[in-house]
Amino acid sequence: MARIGVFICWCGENIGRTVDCPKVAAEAGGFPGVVHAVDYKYMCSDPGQGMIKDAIKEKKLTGVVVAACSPRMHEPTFRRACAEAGLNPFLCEMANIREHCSWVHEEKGDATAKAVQLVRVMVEKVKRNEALFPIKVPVTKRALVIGGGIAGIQAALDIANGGQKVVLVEKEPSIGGHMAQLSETFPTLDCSQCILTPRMVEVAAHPNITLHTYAEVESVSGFIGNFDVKIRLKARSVDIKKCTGCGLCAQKCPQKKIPSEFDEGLGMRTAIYTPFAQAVPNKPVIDRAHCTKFLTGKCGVCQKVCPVGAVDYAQEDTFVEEKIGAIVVATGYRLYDFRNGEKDYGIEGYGEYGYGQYKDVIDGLQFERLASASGPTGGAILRPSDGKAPETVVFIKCVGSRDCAKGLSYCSKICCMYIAKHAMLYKHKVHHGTAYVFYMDIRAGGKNYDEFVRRAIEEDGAVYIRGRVSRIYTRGDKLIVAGADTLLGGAAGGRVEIEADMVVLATAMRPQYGIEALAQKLSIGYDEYGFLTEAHPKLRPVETNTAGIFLAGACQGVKDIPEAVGQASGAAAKVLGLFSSDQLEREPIVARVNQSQCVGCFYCEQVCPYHAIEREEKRDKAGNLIARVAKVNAGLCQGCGACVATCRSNSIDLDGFSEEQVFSEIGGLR
Amino acid sequence: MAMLLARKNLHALLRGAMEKKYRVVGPTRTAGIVLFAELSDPGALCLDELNTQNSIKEFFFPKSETLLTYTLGKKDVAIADDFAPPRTVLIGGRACDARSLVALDRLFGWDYKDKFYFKRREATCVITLACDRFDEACFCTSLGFGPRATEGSDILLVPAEGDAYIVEAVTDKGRALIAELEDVFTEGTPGAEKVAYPEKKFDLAAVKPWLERNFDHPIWKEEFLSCLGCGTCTYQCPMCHCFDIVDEGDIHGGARCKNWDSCQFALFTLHTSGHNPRPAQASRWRQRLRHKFVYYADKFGTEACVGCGRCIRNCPVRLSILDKLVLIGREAAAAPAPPAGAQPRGVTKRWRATTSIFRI
Amino acid sequence: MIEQLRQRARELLGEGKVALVIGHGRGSSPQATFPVFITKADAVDRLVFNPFCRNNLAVYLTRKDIMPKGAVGLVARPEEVRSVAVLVQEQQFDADRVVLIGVACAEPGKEGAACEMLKGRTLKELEAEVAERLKGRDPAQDVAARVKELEAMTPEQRLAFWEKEFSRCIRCYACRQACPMCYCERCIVEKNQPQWIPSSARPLGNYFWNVIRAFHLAGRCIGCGACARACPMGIPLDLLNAKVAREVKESFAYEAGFDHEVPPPMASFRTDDEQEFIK
Amino acid sequence: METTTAEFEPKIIAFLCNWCTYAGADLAGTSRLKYPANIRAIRLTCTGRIEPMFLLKAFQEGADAVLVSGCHPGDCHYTSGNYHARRRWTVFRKLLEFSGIDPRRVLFSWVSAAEGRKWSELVAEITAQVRALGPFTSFERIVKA
Repeated sequence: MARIGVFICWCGENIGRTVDCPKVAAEAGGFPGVVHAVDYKYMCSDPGQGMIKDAIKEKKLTGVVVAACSPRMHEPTFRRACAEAGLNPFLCEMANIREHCSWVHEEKGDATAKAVQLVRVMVEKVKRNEALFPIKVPVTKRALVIGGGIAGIQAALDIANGGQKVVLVEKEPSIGGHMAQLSETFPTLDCSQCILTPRMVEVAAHPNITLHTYAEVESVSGFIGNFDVKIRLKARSVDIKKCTGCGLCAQKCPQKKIPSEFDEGLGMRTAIYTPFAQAVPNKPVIDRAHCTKFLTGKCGVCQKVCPVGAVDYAQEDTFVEEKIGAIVVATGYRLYDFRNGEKDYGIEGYGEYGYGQYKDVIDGLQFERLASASGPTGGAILRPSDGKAPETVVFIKCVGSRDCAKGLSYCSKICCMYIAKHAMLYKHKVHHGTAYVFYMDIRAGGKNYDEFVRRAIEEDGAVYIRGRVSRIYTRGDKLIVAGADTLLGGAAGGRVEIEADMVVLATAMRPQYGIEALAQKLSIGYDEYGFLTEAHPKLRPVETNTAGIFLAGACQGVKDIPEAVGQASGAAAKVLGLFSSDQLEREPIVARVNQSQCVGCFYCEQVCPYHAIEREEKRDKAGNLIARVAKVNAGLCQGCGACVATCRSNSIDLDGFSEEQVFSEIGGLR
Repeated sequence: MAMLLARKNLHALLRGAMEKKYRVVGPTRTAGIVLFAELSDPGALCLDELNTQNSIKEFFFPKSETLLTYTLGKKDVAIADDFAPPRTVLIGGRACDARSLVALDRLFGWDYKDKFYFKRREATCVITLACDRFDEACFCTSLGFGPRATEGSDILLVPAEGDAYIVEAVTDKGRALIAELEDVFTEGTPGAEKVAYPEKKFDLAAVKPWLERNFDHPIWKEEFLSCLGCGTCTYQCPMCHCFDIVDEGDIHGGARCKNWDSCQFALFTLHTSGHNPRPAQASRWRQRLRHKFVYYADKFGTEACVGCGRCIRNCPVRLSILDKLVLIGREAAAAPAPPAGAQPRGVTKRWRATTSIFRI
Repeated sequence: MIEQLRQRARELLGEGKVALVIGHGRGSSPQATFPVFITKADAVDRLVFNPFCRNNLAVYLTRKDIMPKGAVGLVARPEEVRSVAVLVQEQQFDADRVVLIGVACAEPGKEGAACEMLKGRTLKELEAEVAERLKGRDPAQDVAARVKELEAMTPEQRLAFWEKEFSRCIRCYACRQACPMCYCERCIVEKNQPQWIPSSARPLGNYFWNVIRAFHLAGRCIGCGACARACPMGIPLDLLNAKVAREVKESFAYEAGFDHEVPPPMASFRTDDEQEFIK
Repeated sequence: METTTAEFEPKIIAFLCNWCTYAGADLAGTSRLKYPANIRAIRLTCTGRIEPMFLLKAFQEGADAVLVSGCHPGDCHYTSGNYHARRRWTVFRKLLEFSGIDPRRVLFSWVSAAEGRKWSELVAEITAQVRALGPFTSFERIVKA
């Protein structure tokens, strides 16, 4: 039989003024199963908690109801007190007679009657509570970082420097990401590679980091602390253990006319190549799609010249499997493909800007390569068509961004800053040239950002035109940029036409190709644009809704370098926090399946936001499959109960908010 | 000379009963079907259908009978179990319906005397109508009685030429009711009885021995596959009497109810362990037949079937107990019972040739 | 047509592609057909098909006591095709477990109406074919009309209507047993910890049972009407189901049983689902 | 049909999600916003946990109206529980209406943890509305039969 203790708190005057607490205690004393009911000024005070502890021991209570403030306020307090007296903390419930009663009602009779009912509800609930025990989950102290751009590098280094193991997976032959492509960075104009490459080297040398480049995550299963990750190591055709990185193979490779991805097509590379001089690891791969040996079977020069015999045409993709405790996703961004449009997303391109048609219409990353000392022009701003220094350059912002009609509705955020930087760099290198910038707004919120833009305009003389460009066409070897200057009125209607030598489009930032597939492998959410979804936009911007998976950098939303680095360090801190003990302890509010009655429709699986429903096969003695039934992975379950309400046969229940409990609570309201 | 009730006086009879504060129950049309129900006025009586959808058993053994109600106090439980059924005239049942009452009397009274059943029985006067027609589901004659049998009735009305019923007072209760409502009856020379007898369709005597000998028989694996496992047959049956006693309530109190239950439900024999000794629908059908024609007969000397045909007319998949009894009759004729002491001969050739993929 | 049907059943059984064919068998009259279970190629002549074949045979596909280990052939009207689509969608068996023998009748229930074989073989083909056949046709117009009549009443009048209808319910569960979608091992009404739905055949329990059953069919009921036909007490259960199906269609643009590969509407959502009723 | 009885005080049973509406009601309390005492809340994890049977059971226990309230779309603590709930209630309230339960007795709202004022105003509004509807005697008839 239940032996319930009820403790009515006055909360000083807060409850006592409107609720007749002695009367509530007297009524509660008459409820079936209640063996002890008292009221007291401050239940949460030491003496108040002492009363509860004493009663638990003296009256051998099997459950406790504290009628006081909101359980969101003091439930932990009273549960702890119960635990200290030897009662399982989950056998304690609170009736909220302050926030939900005394503070919101004025008439004492009504408030007291309501308080009595609220106590009755919790008495009936607690009679059906069961002792629950925190769920312990072991933690594998090894993190996986997906993506070796600046965010991934930062996260990996922070975790590794925190003393934990890291596996870093990068799909390209080298880590470094887009930051390695940049010339200088705003607002300080320090050289991007100069600040990045030491960190890349640190990654490669770090004893706690295992680096897999030219590799992709094949599959992920498991849950927080216990992921099983399979990684595909794509066939490099080069044995990186043997390879010394001497570069002879690339020098001798006869296939030299392949547009370089690193140089955004402005420079050329060979079929066996390292993406750039400072690549980490500095070991080449063979681009099988362009290699003569792979295309025709003839050639084999690189194998012949390799002094250590590292070239291996027969190499195949291999797989490694890693036990992982936490995952940081840092897959970064790409630029909006405005030439082809993004048909998969139902977005048209900007054919009117002539990209692909006119060699001298380039995008922001191409400009970076032109301005970079390691770039195809050695840092000279020369136009791609004829290699001449452009006298007039037009920069167009918001190409694809902030364009609901044929682009993306969001602001790509970094363009205002990098276009200012581009204009500045251009002026520094082509002193007599003119830089025009078409803009919608200037968004330069950031430390020293607005000052930077002002410098571009005021010191370096960039001409900012507020308006949009409607069309670009050629006249002779010039590009005619036709647009509107909305600040100009008059008969011309603000129409402007600029004769330019080169046009730079600040195209929108997009998440990397394949992000949706990766998100599905990881069971994390993504928005309509493919950006990965954080657990809470304000308070949990680094976590995902899948416990143990964190986000860093532009995969979560548009970001500049300092923001990406900051989030990466945040993710690393989350991982280190998770790894700070050998076991995870979770509140035991989880769902449970009655497998003997489950019919395996798996609606529960479909409504579970955490992929906590697993399938289990039931077999008879002869090994024949009898049924497939659902099973809750308590490590993943967050206890929302969506599965319970979806189950037609009531074959799932939620600990702490069970069917029996709710049934009786409603009954308590008669 | 005999006592007669002119057909046009039927309503007067009912009105008389109502005036004497009887609850009057009879066939009435509701939402397109004809049911036994309390009649609000004599005009609601509907004798269009050969047989009603429900049987009369629910006026003696209701689908849910409250045995007691209880209220939970702090330390004690308050119980109320007063029971006083209304005085009732039940008109319009058939000879098969009435016969079911005799069999139910034995069931509910052989050991513990079921207070609720017998109080309702005592309070009810049963006026039965002999049948002037039958349909293909009727088989009372196969069970050894007929459409003008008097068993279980207090008064039997036999339709006769001349738009009148011949009134047979069967019991004292019936005679008392006739005395109470004497105005509506007349004395006269009866016309010829208009009673229709269905033909006999199987040999009842062969059924029980065959069932006793053939607990395992391919029939069970082949003939009952379509059964959906609903309770229609058993709930419409005037004889099926299985019930479940449930406490229905919540934290304040509740009621202990005696509710109909059905051997055709998968949960009927489910053990707490999870084991179910009747795991397949076919095994539940076998139980239904054996209960009706073996166990009940052994215990009470009569079959728990009155041939009313309701289970046949209402089965959603047209599984007919009559067809199966005819089949068993044929089987029994093809493989007669062995003389005492001999080894059973087993199943007939036709069945032996069948290897079934079904398990029961 | 019946010869084609039998020929396909004969082939399936003869070639060992299925261990069992479930179809309609001849009763005492053309109107009185009933489900038959055929395991031998030489017994296919027991199969018939006519406009009176109204039992939804898909109900047997989840009956563990009669399903053989191998594949099963099913004489499938549009109702069965759609039922199978829902059952496959709900993981009750793999699509290749059931070999559908598609049939259809121009006007089910009408004497002499023409019947024909469906062309599709796979579930996907048959789903498309059935969708095409049913396009623009409401096979249950009378039901829809009665739903409208009820909708025109006040809530009080409707409550009185259903109170009267449900008062006849004897809790025989013929509705549930005849329904292919009611495949739960243990129905909610048979759960007693807690007993949400009183099991006694009384007004409250009857109301809860019938309303919750209709809700449990949301986005799943294909409108075959088996429940209403099975009900021995003539309760118009099809009205409840038709109402729910219409709401699902109007709110989520979904009709059950035309595509087994999409998620069921009650286990999925759109962020822009309607919510004008939420304050 | 609609009667306003001076003595009639409706009983409204509310099912609230822990993270938004329950917290919003807490905020109404901390802000000392007054509202009628007719509402009785049962705290659950999420609107996604709330089953149709809870509503029916509430009517069985004499509720004159029921309220389900949780997080605004997109704000669910568990990401999507309220989206599933919204579909459930879209269908169930129509079914209840069709089965004879006045939709004015079956209420839904989104109230966030910050909307203490919305909560207090909502309770005042629905209490007045249900008071005007009068006691749910027609359902009581079924419960008692």
